[in-house]
Amino acid sequence: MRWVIRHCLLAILVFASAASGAPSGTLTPPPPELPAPDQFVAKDRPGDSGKAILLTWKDPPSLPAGATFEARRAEPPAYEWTKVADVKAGVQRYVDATAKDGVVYRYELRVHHADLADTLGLAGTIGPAVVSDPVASHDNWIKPERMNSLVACVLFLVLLLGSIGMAGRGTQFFIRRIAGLNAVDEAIGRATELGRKVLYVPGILSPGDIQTVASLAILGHVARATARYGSDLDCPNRDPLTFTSARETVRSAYLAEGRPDLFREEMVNYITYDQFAYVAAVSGRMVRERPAANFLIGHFFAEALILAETGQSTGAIQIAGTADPAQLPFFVAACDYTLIGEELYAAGAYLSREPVLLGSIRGTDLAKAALLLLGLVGIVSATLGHDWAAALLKTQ
Amino acid sequence: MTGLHFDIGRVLLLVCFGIVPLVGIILGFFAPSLRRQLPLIVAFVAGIVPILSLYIPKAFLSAPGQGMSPRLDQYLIIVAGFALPLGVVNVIQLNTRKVGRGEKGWFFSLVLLIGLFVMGSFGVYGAFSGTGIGFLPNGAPTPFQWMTDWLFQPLQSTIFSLLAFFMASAAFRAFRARNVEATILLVAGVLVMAGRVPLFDLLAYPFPPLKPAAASLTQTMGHLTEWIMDGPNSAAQAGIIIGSALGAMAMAIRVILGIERSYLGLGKGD
Amino acid sequence: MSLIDRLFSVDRRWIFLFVMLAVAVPILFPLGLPVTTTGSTRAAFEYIESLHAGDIVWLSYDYGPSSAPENDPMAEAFLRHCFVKDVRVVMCALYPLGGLSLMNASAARVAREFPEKKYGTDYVNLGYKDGPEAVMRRLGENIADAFPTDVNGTPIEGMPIFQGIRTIGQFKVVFTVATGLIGEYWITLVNAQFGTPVIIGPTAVSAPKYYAFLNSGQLKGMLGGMKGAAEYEQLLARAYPAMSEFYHRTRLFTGTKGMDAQTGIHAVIVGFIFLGNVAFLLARRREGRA
Amino acid sequence: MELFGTWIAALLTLAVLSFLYKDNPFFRFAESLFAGVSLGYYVGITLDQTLKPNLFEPLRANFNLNWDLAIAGLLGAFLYMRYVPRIGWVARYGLAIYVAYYIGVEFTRKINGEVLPQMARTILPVRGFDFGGVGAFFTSPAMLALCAIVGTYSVLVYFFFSKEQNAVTRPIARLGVWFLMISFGAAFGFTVMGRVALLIGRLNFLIYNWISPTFGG
Repeated sequence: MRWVIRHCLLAILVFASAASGAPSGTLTPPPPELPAPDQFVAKDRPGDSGKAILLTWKDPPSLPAGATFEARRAEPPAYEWTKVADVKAGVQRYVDATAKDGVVYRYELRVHHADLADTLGLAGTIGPAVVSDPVASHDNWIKPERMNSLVACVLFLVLLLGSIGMAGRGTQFFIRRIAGLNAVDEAIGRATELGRKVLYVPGILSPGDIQTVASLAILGHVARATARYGSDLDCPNRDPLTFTSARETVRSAYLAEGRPDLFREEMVNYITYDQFAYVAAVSGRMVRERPAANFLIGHFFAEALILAETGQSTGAIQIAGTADPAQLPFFVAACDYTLIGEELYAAGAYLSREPVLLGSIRGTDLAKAALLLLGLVGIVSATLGHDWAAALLKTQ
Repeated sequence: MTGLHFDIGRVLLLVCFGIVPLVGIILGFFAPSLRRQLPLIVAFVAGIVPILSLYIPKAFLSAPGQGMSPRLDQYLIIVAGFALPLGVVNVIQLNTRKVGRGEKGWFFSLVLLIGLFVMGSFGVYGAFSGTGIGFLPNGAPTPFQWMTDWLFQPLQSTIFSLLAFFMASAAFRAFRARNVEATILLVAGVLVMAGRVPLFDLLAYPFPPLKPAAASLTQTMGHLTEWIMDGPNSAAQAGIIIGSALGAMAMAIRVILGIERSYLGLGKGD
Repeated sequence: MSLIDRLFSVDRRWIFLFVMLAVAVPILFPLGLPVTTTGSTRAAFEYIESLHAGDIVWLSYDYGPSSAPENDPMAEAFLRHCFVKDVRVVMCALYPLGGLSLMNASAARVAREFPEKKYGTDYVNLGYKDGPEAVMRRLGENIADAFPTDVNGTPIEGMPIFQGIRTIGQFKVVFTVATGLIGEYWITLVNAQFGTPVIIGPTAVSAPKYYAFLNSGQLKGMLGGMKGAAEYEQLLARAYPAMSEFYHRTRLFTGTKGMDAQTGIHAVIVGFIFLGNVAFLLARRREGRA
Repeated sequence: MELFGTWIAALLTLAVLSFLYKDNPFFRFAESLFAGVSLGYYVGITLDQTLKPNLFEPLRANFNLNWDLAIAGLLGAFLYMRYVPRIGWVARYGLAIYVAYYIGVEFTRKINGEVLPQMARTILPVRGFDFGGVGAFFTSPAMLALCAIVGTYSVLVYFFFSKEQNAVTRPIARLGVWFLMISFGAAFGFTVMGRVALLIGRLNFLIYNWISPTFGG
């Protein structure tokens, strides 16, 4: 409101002084002129889901210290300007995230200085306003800053699906030996000989975690082996969804081996949702029931070492696997075999030798090779002073 | 605004994850093969939503609160909340059977059931009575909170603290110079352990003249530890992260495409 | 049974006994051993030092009771640092199990030391929200969408501290005191997508994994475990005399206090590893002779 | 109440620690009680902290805006069909959507938050060796860059599965294993600290909250 009064007064004064031709000496000297912002543009913020207008400008060279920029907005045709923001000098951009999609706005930007008294003694001085073209916000189809990630994603899919396709058409792919996995049959065989059971812990997360899905695939193979050998299986769970998934996995494994008679629902059981109560119960079971083989495969946290050490003290063969770098050291220290990182994901393919899965392993390897190549080229180039590769991989 | 909000995102969600499954279930009674195929198709849609949303900021996909991806986020928190009773039912089944038949260890099953029943009742009561499960307006704990503070949390922390002992026993066994790899493990482990704490200051504690030397040795070990953590350790971690992430991405695509389906109890031929 | 065999087959309960003693004795009779500071903690400290009065930061309690002895001292040292520097703090809890009561207790403890700090102006406690990833995504658009009210149910719109603040992108830094995955989400979601710098205070176990993020510039600094907390306390005490006095006289549990016991237990473990290897090498030599 | 609570907490703490000596009825009692209480705890937490604020409250407060949350309720209810004979397959819908969506989210996080940025950080100029002493040499920018590059890439070479290792890749993969071993050893040593912290917390409780006030001293 104040600025309206001030501008009206200013206009009247200017008009009056011009009309009367009064000598300028009768007025107090005008305050130093505030400059107008340069290159002021208002446009839809690119790469967003709408409801935001991006204002950009350049600070004019003659900007006095302490000046700020005042951005205002109006919906044409009615020019009711409302203040949107005060922006410090040097920022040169502002995102108005209060816009409504599809509504046309105009923005104006002007320099504002609170300390320079103006001619009428009203606080604050305001420079000339620059008004933007009409602009409306909308949602966008692309996010320019994620193009690199999108290209990487597409390349990955091409390599992966291409390899899977080749495998589907009969190309045979190789997979190298993975130490821990060769021990699976041996461990289950030993359990059968000793007449003790096999314990399978599928991590403590839900099947929404990818390591759990990988673990369930391995559980399928372990369950088929226990069905073949006729040894007992025990799979205690922390996550209720993993619990239902695991039960179906084991059930279908026993079916696939033609031994549904050996399957009992209690093989896959639920304990509790608490990580440590779970680990206490499983440790208790290890000590009391002395399973001959322990599989600890999936996503683990602190419980990893408690389980692995307790299992070790009971003399069981232990095969562990996780992709979480934080828990790997403990499995490596306390278990007989450990699937490290990516080995966990390759395990399903290794155990089943299914062509399609082997094809996917091949595709992943190709992606890895491509990354290594890009990396090496990038390093040489960076050493020579061209730093494009790291920038290319920068994500937002 | 009155009336139901029908933006594109929600309508698509309703169709894909409400109507299609319902129709699929009805058809599934007549065509058993649909019982297997349709969930995989619906899963495919659910799986590509977040991926598309990463790259396509269109409002119907990605806008907070209304886009398909943020909305599905919201849904699945609820679905996960529905899952817990699946486990609770199993626990009650197993343990009542043990108690009922007087099997070995039935007493402990009884303890478990009492704990579950008491704590669970306080929780259900708190959630629905309006008193909540935390503190009463006068600052006193609800029974739920009291049991949390004096039963649940001490037990949790104590089980967790067992790790201190197991770290020691695992280190004693694993850190032996059996072969090159084990020796590297041993040396790196011992160097870092020595560099993390003022170990030499402790050793020099009874010998005051050695204290300055010990302090400088601690300093050096600290730097060495930092270098190991920052240099080789960090490099290897990056290798594990990149490798695992690629493996996980391939696995994710296999799940989304329905190639990997053992989590549903579906075998290869299904 | 020879000495070597006895060393090999040492009952692990002996190790447990020594571990117990190594922790209990220093708690009863503290030694006061010195602590050296590491680069990642200094980087975190200096980043906060470089902030100005009135800047705003985000403090997220992303841990549960089980890691509280490690994480509490970090969150509190950070909070004290912000308060002595007149930096404004917005707190939230994203850890589901008991994260909220930990935050309330911790915030109350530190606020009691700074009676001049005004709630709603200098700091605010937003309480707990479920689903960390969804929350973080919303923080990038509008904080009020994720946290419409503070922990007491007061709407956050209109609070002085949120004047002109709309998204997480406007914060100078996010300090996540974390166990488990939530800390990583701050890096891969909030830092990667909205650009807010992140400092992390992980438990010692997850600290190694974050070095990779530290090197790639996705993290501004890190307080690794209780040692990190003790280092931060020491840096704080060195820079601010009032803090130095506080850390000397407080009866609260601090990172600094824990370090004596830590040293003892490290000595026990290194000692046992040494014995194990001596036995191993002697046994091998014996086999070689035989 | 507080004194009573302290006693219970202290006795349970001792019961759990007794497991270190050997399995015994006290531990088993604590373990069973813990399993039951913790499950009850999550029943309360899930109702009060998950379903109430995410489902019941939004539906009640603003049905017009949140009507679609009923779909989530439906998917959740499907899960229970597992217990109904003959239509157990209905549960697949809930599970399949849940799993596939989160797996999709993981995919985005892996590519955008892990693969690309972690790769980017290995692309470093190998410049600036410092030969002024051992410490200076190993901490010079060029050495750190080399270490990051060699470590990361050799570990990645170890993770090649679809080719038998040959004369070139075998030594590189072996180097990768060495880097892994350094990392595991270092991370193990680094972690001891955090675990001890928890034990310190427990002993602090026993000594200062229980023994000292109860028995004096």
